[in-house]
Amino acid sequence: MSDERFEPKIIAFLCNWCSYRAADLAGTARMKYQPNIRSIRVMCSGRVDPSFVLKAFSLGADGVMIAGCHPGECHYLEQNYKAMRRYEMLRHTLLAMGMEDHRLRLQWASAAEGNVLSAAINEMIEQVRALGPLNWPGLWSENGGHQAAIERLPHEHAEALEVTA
Amino acid sequence: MKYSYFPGCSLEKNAASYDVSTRAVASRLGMQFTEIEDWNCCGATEYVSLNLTAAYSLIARNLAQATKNTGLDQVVAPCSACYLNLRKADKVLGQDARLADRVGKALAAGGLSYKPGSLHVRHLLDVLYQDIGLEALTAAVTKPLTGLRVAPYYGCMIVRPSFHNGGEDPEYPISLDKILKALGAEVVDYPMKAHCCGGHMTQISEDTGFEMIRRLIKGADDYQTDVIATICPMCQLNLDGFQGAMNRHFSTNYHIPVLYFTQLIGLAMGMAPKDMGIGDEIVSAAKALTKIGTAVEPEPAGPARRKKDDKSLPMPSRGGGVA
Amino acid sequence: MSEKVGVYICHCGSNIAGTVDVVELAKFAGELPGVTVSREYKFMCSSLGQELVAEDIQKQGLTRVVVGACSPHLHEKTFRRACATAGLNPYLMQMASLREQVSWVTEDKALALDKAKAMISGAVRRVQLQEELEPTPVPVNPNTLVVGGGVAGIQAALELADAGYPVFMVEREPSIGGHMAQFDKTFPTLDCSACILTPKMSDVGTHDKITLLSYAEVEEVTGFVGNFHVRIRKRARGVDEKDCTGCGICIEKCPRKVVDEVFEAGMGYRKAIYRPFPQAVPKFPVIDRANCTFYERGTCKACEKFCPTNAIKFDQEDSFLDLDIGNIILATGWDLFDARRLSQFGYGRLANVFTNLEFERLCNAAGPTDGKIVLRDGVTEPKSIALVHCVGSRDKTTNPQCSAVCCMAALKFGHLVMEKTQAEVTSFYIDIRAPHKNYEEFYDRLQDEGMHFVRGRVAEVTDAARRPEEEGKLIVQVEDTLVGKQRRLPFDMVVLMSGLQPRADAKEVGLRFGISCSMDGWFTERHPKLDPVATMTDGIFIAGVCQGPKDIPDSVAQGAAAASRIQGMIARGTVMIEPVVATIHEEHCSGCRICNNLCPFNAIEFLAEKGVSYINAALCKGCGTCVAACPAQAISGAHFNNQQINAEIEGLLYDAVRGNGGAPKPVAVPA
Amino acid sequence: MHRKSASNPFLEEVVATAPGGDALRTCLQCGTCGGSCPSGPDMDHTPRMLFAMINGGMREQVLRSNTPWYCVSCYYCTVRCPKEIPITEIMYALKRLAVRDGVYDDTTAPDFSKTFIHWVEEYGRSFELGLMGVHMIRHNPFGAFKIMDMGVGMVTKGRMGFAPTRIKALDGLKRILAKAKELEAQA
Repeated sequence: MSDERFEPKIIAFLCNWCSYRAADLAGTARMKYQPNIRSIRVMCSGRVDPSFVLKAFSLGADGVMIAGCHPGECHYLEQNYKAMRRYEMLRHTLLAMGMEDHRLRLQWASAAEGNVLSAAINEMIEQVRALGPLNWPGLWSENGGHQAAIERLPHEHAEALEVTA
Repeated sequence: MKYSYFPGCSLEKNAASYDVSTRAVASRLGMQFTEIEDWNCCGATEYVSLNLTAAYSLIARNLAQATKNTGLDQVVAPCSACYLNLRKADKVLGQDARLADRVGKALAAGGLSYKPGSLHVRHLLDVLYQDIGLEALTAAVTKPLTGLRVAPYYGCMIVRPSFHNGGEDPEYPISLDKILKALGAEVVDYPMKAHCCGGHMTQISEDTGFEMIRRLIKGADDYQTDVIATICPMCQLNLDGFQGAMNRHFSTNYHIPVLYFTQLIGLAMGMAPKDMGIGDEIVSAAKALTKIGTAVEPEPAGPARRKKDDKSLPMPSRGGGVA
Repeated sequence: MSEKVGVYICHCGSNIAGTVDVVELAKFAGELPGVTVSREYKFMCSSLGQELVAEDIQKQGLTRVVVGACSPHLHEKTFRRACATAGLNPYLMQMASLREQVSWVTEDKALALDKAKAMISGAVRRVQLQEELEPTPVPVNPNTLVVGGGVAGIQAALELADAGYPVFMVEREPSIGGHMAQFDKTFPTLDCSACILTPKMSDVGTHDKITLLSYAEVEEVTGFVGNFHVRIRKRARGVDEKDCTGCGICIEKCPRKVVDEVFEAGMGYRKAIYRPFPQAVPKFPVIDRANCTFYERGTCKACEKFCPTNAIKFDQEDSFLDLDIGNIILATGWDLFDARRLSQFGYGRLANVFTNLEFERLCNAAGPTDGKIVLRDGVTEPKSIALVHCVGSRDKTTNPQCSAVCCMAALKFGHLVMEKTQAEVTSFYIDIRAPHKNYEEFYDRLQDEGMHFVRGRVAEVTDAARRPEEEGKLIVQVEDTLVGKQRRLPFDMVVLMSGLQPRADAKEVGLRFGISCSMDGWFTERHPKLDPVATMTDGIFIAGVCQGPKDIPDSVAQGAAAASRIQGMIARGTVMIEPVVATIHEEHCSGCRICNNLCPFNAIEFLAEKGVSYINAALCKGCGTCVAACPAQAISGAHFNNQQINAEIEGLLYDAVRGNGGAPKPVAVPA
Repeated sequence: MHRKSASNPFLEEVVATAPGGDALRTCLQCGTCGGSCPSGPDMDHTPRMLFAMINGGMREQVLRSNTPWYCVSCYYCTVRCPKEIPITEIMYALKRLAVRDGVYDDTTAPDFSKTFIHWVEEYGRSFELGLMGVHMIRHNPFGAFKIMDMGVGMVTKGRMGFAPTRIKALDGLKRILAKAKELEAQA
């Protein structure tokens, strides 16, 4: 890898039962993926508090991935659906606040899908690398200022509520 | 239904009967073909044996030309080799970035461009089977091919490698079988249906080429076939054109006419044999076609009841797929 | 808060050290705030490695421990134990998965080191905020549920029952016995499959500690290790097991013959009321409603008329059984690869192409031909038989894995053919795999007995003759790879050695029991080498082919192993439950009740009198969804609370540039 | 993730020349290809054997083998290969290498391809009569008698043209092919 290239830092929240095990499997199977991802184990994607995501961004993360079990396969029956709803709300809020798409990603990966997870990680890293470092205040003004953003919020949330399972 | 039409070199001359019967049948079934403007040869299997970039550029030029038929993203090719080349190029250029880059530059030199994936290349058989469908075909039949024993012959390039849109079994396809059944023909369960006609082998090595033709003709003859139905001009040329030479080579005396499936569809729709280009075949189909109309006793309905002393073991259920 | 953190970087031989500069990493860790000891060691999980930790805790008074090694799923328990032995609360230890998440998946060494540093710094920040926790001991119910009555399940059930523990065995089919009951002989000893299996089957049927529930399925599983609640659906047999004596008159009198797709592998016929085979356990027949004249037309009732004990119950309905279970063994077995998928072999089209399972029934003295090897016409004895290996095995287009048993089964078939017929038998193989005790010797024996071997995967089986000698035969076309020439050999009969593949419903079943399947669909064991019968879910064990292709001895061994694991747990009497649960701090709870409906386990109730919500720790599974949802942050999730996770985020991003477009600012270290 | 073979540059050459050729590394020598090949009996090496030879770095013998030239592109090997090796594509690749380096003994097949393409490059369309005529005269003058009746039939039935059709934008096509060849040479 060239030193010139921008190396983004991405925080990944992996649920203990599916996606963290997918990461284990990717390891055991020696599936190579780019090292720009730094993971945090949580018991369930439903544990991911939106404030964690904001915290990560505020500390300089260029992207955040939330990974959990496939819908209907949650170890806690249905908690990943809650994660999905929070993700939609959060994503739309962040978009409204000027952040580019692709910086926040929700990824399903079963314990057997090491390949899926590693592929998703590589894809996201490339997307974020293309976006460059997160420059939030800059984006804030570039993307129409907070007034417009706040006006967009209600219908963005309306959209967000129509969650596709 | 509207399609871009890629006839291919063979259909200009050698397989003109395939072209006329295709156009006639298509218009009768309400399909509109717009021929690709100033199309060129697809290179068959020859160009890719010599120069990869040139081969794919040659094919890609046709795809680029096809995009000029605005609004038509479906391309139909009656020739299996043309179909596979066009389809494969579209796929490979989508996957192999380096090759796609070279081909893109080459096309640019001719003031053309093509974005992989923007066209959907399909073989005529697949279009008739899926878009028109058996119901519409059955409905269009006015002169069923009752009593005519037809061997459906698919050859290689539409079932293999498995690009076929219908997701057909690359070893044991069934769409043509079903179409011929719909025409009222007695369909031969032809074991060689997807084996190879030898392509250009007659020109490379007669022993090899003629042997491959012999296998197919013998296979059909073993099943008392009246007519072999083909979907590819190369197959037709080999099985029909070289049948005599093959007979001499092995001192056999086979005489099995080889027609394009579109010709049989046309006949079943009551079109005149000459309008279907019947008579262009080297091994005349005249005698076989006299059978059409002669009735045969219907097959017994359902499996025969098991007799007391019958020791035979049940056949495995055929499962899905196979007709 | 000033903690003394000890950091331990494992080389894992070269697994980690080969990619990550462990010395540099340990040096980095040593400089992190709060760290007093930082070491790297070849194998942290070794007893010496563990002692290293214990020693530092005692001598250096460590209050927190971070181990950078493999995935916590592998060794978290190990290092928690190490801490505990030294008197440190095990929950004050944190692992960083340097192997699975760094060294094994990263190519660039420099970047690997960066990532490792971040993960260690995350763990160091986090661990300082971790709290002492006490796992709660819960009793282990001595009842064990065994799912699947094949040889693996039977072995497990008998081991446990003989040890004096109650066992419930659930079998989907009307009888236990599994695939082994269908076989004629077993390799390499050639002893009769039924002769060695049926005694074990009847033991299961008569054992006072075993409750056999055949023609039944597990509908629902709730609870946790030691305390599962299982709901079982007993499908309606149409026969009352209390009254039925198993005399079999009903079967005799039933006028309806049906092809037996299951036990006879579609080769034979059975009645609409049937028992799969004479030695079936239990002995009670079942009515196959789909094919019974009474259910079709409302008449017949022959079975009922002739039943001496009025055991026939047409109106019987599915019944449900709720059980309290301590541990569960899944021994659900395998499906045979459907040879129709490889149509070049002509199965289903060419009458005399058989599958290995069909051939087992042909050879079996109790089979449809009384053990006579004949063609599909039922009378003609074949003069030549081809055995086609690797049908649906070692094939990326179907199943990539080697099915492990086909080579030996083919050798067995070769012997049976030569024993029972005059036929010549030829095996078409890629490699003969005979790796176990007396297997290679068996191969040698068959070569000596006169079985033919052609090295080459069969390309196609056809009836299209090219030459006169091929007319009327099945032609096997193959490259004889040892000669390097294409050959076409005519045969009367072709047997396809179809591979083993996961049960079609393995994924759903896994889901029901909370365990996962590998990418190719076999159940995933806790550790491929060292823990092949346990799963990631405590209290759920796997045995037999459902874990991966294996032969009878291996399946039996696994069944026994799973049983002994469970005996240990029952003997101990209690298991420790992770204290990872959520608790509500009443003083902060506004009683908004948002959390109430979030919990799928109904662990959260609203205390009307106090006007606050309350979490029942026994029911809480610790997912933390309510924690994230509480607007007042009144709920905290033990071991995963906000402070800990936030600290981990800070640690992971210790080297990040704040996204303010301005100059890099170091993240403030929590005092 | 595979390491390029330093000891066997020929393997790397083949893999690089054939789209999807990397799968060749996983060949298990089962012979499904050699067994499936309709012209297999007339090849001097079965495809499997050829792959073993590639694995052995036997460049000269492999490129001189008639095997790729006897491939009829029926793709049976490709769809049946248990390791999903694009065998037909590899045969094309071997032909290209042989032609590029002028290493081939069997001159009939390469010549056929060249003659075929000659018309395509000059007219934009292929030309059976010209093709078969020229090829027959070059390689099998007496063969012409064997298929006389066919030839006559083809002509009388108007199935064979006497001149190929020339496409309108011929110079455009020529520019495309010229550029393509230039790029292929650099690749």
